[in-house]
Amino acid sequence: MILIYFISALLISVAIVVLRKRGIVRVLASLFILLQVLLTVYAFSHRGETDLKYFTYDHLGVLFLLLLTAVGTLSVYHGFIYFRYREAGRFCYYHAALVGLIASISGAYLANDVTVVWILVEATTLTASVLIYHEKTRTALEATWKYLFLCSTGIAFAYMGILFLSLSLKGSDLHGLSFGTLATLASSANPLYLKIAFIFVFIGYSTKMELFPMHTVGIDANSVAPSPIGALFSSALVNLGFLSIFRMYKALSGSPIYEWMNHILILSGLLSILVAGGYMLKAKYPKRMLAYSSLEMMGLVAIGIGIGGVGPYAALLLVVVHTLVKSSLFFQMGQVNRVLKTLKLDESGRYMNLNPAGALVLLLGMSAILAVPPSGLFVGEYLIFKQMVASQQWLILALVMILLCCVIYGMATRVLHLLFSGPYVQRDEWIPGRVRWTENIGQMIFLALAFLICFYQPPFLVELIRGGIAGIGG
Amino acid sequence: MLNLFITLFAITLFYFSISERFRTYSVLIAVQGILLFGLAFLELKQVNIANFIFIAAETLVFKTFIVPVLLYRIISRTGVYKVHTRAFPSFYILIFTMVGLLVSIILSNVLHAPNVDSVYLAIALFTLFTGVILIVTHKRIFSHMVGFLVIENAVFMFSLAVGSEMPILINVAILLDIFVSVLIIGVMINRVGEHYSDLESENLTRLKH
Amino acid sequence: MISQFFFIFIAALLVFFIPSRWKGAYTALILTSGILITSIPAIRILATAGALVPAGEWLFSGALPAISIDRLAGFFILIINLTSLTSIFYALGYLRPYSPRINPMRFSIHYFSYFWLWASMILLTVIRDGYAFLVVWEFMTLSSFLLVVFEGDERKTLKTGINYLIQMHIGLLFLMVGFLITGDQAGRTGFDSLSVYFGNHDNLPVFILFFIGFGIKAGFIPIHTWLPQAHPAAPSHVSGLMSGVMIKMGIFGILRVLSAVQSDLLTIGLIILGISLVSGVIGVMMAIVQHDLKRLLAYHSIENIGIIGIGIGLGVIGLAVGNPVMQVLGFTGGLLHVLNHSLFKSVLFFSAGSVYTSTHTRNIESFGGLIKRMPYTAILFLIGSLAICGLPPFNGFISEYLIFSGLFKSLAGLNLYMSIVILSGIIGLALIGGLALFCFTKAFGMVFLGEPRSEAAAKAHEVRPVMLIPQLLSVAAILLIGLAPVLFVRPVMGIAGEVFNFQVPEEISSPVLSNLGSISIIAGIFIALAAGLWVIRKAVTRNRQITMGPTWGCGFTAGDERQQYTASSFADNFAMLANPLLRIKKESDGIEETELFPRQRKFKTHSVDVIKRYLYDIPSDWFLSVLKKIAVMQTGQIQHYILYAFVFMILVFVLTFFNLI
Amino acid sequence: MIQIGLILLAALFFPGIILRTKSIVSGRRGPGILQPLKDIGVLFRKGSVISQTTSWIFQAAPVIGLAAIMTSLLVIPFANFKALLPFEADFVFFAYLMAIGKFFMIIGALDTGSSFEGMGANREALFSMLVEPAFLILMGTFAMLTGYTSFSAIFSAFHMDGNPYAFIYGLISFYLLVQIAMIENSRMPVDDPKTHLELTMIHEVMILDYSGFDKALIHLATYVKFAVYGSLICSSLVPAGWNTALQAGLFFIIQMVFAIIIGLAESFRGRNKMFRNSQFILTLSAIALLAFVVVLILTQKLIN
Repeated sequence: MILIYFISALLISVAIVVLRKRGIVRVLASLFILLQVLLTVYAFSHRGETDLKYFTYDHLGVLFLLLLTAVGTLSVYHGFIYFRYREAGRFCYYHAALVGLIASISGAYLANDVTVVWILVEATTLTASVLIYHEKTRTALEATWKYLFLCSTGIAFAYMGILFLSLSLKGSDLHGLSFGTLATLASSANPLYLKIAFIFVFIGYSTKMELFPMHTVGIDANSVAPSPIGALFSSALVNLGFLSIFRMYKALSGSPIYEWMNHILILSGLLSILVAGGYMLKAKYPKRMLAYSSLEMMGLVAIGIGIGGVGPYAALLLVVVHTLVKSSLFFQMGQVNRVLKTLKLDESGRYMNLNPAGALVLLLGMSAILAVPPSGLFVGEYLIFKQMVASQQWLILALVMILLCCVIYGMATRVLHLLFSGPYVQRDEWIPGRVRWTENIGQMIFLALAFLICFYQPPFLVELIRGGIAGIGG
Repeated sequence: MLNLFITLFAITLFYFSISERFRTYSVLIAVQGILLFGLAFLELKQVNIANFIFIAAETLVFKTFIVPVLLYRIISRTGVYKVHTRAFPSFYILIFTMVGLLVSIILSNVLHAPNVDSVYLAIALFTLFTGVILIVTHKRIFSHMVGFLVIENAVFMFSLAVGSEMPILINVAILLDIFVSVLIIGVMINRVGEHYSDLESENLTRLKH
Repeated sequence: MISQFFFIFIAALLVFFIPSRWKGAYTALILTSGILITSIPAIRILATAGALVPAGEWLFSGALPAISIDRLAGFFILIINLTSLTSIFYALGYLRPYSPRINPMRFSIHYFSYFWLWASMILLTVIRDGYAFLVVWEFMTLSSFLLVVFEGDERKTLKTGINYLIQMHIGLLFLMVGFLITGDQAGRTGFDSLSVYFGNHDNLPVFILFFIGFGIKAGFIPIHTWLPQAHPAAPSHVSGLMSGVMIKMGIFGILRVLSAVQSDLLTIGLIILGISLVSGVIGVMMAIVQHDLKRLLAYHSIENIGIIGIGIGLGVIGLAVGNPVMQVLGFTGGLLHVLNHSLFKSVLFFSAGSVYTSTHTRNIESFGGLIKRMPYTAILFLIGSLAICGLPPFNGFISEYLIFSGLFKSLAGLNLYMSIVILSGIIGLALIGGLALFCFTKAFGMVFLGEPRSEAAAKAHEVRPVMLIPQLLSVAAILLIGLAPVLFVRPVMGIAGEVFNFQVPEEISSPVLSNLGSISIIAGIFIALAAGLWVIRKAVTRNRQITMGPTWGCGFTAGDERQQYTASSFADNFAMLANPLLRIKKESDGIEETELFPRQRKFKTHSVDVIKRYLYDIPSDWFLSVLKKIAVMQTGQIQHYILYAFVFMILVFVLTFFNLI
Repeated sequence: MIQIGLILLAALFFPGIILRTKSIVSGRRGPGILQPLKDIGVLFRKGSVISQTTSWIFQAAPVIGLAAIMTSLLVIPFANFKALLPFEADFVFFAYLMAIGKFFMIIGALDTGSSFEGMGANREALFSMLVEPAFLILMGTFAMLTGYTSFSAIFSAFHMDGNPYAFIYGLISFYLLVQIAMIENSRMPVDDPKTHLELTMIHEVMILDYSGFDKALIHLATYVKFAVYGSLICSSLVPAGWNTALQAGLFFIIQMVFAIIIGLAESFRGRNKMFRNSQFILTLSAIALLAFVVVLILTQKLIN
């Protein structure tokens, strides 16, 4: 199936570039979504099976594939709307790259081999760059350049990590670096090398996960790319970074460096939240603000994993809900842009009057992303705090709580001003754009799901997450 | 022989830190390509022939020829020749590089393991450090790019250390090299060059808050 | 109860699709039915002497959290329902002028939040599971936050709302930690595991966590700072509901936790009593110097929370020293004051809202003479004022009397230290009473009496009956409690006994009830006397010559409304005394010697909430500015970004090398 | 019932005695003892001038003020006659009844919109706020000493003989009650009813606009209030066990002495400066606290 998927995705992508007609591109993109759904269904129903030697439909992969498919579908839909208001010049490149991006992310989710993951992650960098550059402005160019450069450097770092990994395993009979073999061999490997390998991989993939220390370019990319793409970046791509690190973490967790990795994750998570809190208080663009909130959330996820106990479960739950909420917020930002004709916070205001349905999404989304109940993120936060209390990590608990409050303050201030009060800076005459309320339905569904998780976690979700975290710590 | 190549490689790295002109950079990249070929030739004796040709093509054709030529094109196209705006004077860069060397030697000693060649490890780490130092201490994006290429070389060199058992790792590293270098250099030539004639990375600092 | 609740919730969602004109009425309808549904079990539980009634099941994250109505819950449900009912009907009138300005979506959000505020408060009273409690607790915060920012077009309102949200979130975090610490081995948390935990751990630290968490909501000083800001910013029906009921959920929580506490009772009681005294006295002192009518009322909420706290603190000390008189009278007084405050404070906020509706200002200095223009509102406000001052024959007196008598009666039997504590309680309560009187003579006098001080006040007119009638309901309750306290005190005593697990001895309860009987009689006599005198006065003066004339100006005949005493001048002599605590700033420019004909001048006074300034504003500003400095990291320069990664790596190596991680 | 009659009877003569004392001290013959009553009679018959600014509050205030005072008689005991309706902590009720009268007098004054009356109202509000703790601390000490919490029970159990500390306590409480009565009735040294400058008045300036029937009610209320406090003082001085007739005699003597003291004080003392008043009233609370300490000693809580 995965082979058919890759080939078809490639064909569709090429066809889009070749055929160029708007209508045909739409049909092809929709076709791709259908393909994506098929893959997801297939993967879900063939859980545990290995395909093409390097791909396994394991719990984690299926879980993230589900999310990707959901976000991707909506992203394509919003892409159509995005282009309705723009000249169609780059319509085909956009969609070709989008198809490529989604396909490579899907592949990376399912890959069971360190190197294959690595290759596909690099592929996402390349396709993503095209999408970031889409608007062809100077800032877009700047973001693209930085993204490309830093991600490539990061990927080189990650590769160093992989090489260290293989160095540490050198001598044992080893063919390929699948996560499974890693897990079995890690306990006997040289811990020092494992540590170096992990830190390199961690830093390398932190570009994708938007986690400290390489969070910087992801934020630029998120804020510059078109909103539907921003949504995909901040959810699916961030998840990819997370998954890559998490798979490595899980594979190495049987080894003596387990505790050490936990500490690294907590350290990085704390720094992430700290940085995010600082930025949140200064953010001038709503999209950047959302990107910082991803940084904060990923920091929390890292802490969750590092704290152990129920932490990993909570972290995965956070990732799942974050995907839903953050993507819908990014989609909404597209509407904000269209209605207010600006993306500066101090020029925007009174969104509630101009686009009530969208404003509702923004309001609900904000309360969801800030992890105040009844957001599904609250469950995750609650469990993480619970674990901190259980393991008596008072200092971390206090720090995280204080910083989260700052984040809430920064974000709530901005979003609420956008929603209710008038702009700080007066602009020249402008006519507010119009948005059909039906565009919000997808976002509403996402948010409803995110809220639902606070009260009720569907059994299949619980099963996928539990399956995903099974085996941590050996 | 191996040690000679490695020493030469280290010297090119020092040269990076003191050179004043971009053209020197591209020449150094080419030299490193040749040295890497030499290393690969000496190191990978038991690899099958197809793989070896692949490696040879990557090092000799791509690294020593295509990349420096592309760099030259950029230099001539943008008309920027000197490395003069740096965040630090080259004196300090040299000091950093020396510290990098010492640290890598110490590290390789710390990391000493029976199945790993310490010299190899040391020089690979040193290359990595130099690449990072090149990026961190320079403001012009051309230098950043060169720094990145140096990091790539570090990765490649490293992959040689394990490659004899897992050739796929080397091949993947080569793929990274080719795709990313070409892409980055391509973006540099076609897009960034169009917009920013002087290639100052200071121009690329708008995305802040 | 729970299944009907779900239907109501679904029905409430429909408010988004109702035509704009009918949204309010629709919500009122839904809410009324909800109130009926929830009141029935509440009344039943209060009527029967039974303990816990399992009230059905609740869908919640797989496991079903314990839900039960006990009498405390029943009591609070009734309080919530009464004020919610009056408030929603008042809102129908209050919100009407807004409808052209504010779009339907905001109305929908408002009404939906209103519904949720009510629903979450009801749920809070019956939930025993910790996680569910926290979720619903934050529901309450969010919905009330949305209600507060109804007029979010004004930046100030919005800022206030956000401030409220953050502080409440901090409170939530405290509660969360509290619940998490007390969770049992199986990970279950909640009020049931609380008593288990308290059985074999130190009680004080966890209690303090809970006290801070709940106390922020309740508005105890020094964690009160959201309250005086949020109440004025909110629409009046919301202020009434928030001040009347929502902040009591904090008290509710404290009571729930207290009922589980098993040791350290004396310390806890002293803490509660001390903080309550400070809250009461400082709250009312701050109230006196306010210029904003609703902010004045908001500070009075702090004062009244203080009074409630004094009652509870007295009760807890009673538990600690084993003095049943203190237990019974303290808890009963505190609990009854919860009810009383919800009644008179909602009336006061509603009347203040009526005044705002017809004058569009909340500045006390610009009112005056409204009693002639808004006679019914004036009477309602007067009754509210008398009640809040604790004057007989109104309800405020009953609860204050209970607390007072608890203090006085326990004074004889206690040791030295306890006597001093109780005496300070007496002094505090006496001061609070006097200060409240000062404050409300000012408020009522300046708003409703004299001549109008501004154009707006001169043009004021009475509000529509839909805004007055709901208040009548509360006033009726106020009078009923004031005149027939026995009816209410007896059940409340039972509730207190149930919560804190003591039997109310006959020899304590019967004198209290007979005292209250005497009070009703005397109050009746008082009213009869006053009425009689009034009739006599009417009869006598009917034949006398009554001349109307201008107010005596001591010979000065050209007086006008600007020469009236203002609220600031009324408060001035007090402000002088309290200046070290209140930091009142006066701004004016003096008259120069050569200035023969002084030009027009402005005179401004404003007070600073010292606690807020030094305890919150300055440290948090400092902290935020430090945090902002971190944001410099995003320099936009690639070399720095790589550097971060490099530095992080080095940091990790160093830490690893020294075995720090 | 008997005590109400006695108090009302005392109230009739009280103002006259004060007036007479002051006249005699200042070397005049002065009016008859019943002159204030006659004045009230005159006022009752007169018509009145009412400010246009005022509302019903203005007219209701004197009525409620008087009603409050009269109601308070129900809890005042005399000798071993209990009060008509005694109950526990009835002094709290008493204090709040006084307060409701004050509340209405204050807003009645504000109702006129006059700056002078506003000033008086403001002072009245501040001083009565400050005096409240003193009164309640004092009652607290009584409660602590006797173990009872109603006027009737306290005064029937209280006697100041025996222990020297009890005597001290009796003196302090006597002093406090006198001072509180002075303040509550707007007399020296806090207020001077005979002053002629509105700026320096408290009570008088509040009722500036009242005339005719209403003013009569206000005066009446003042007189009764005096007598009420007088009887409290009397109860605190005279042990309840004594002969009733003797008690009645003492009652009148004490009331008369009280009135004469007031008269003398007003003749020989100047009024406090206005801003000193709050300090002066606070001093009463301090003294009350002293009484508390004495009671702590008496009840053997402090020593041993």
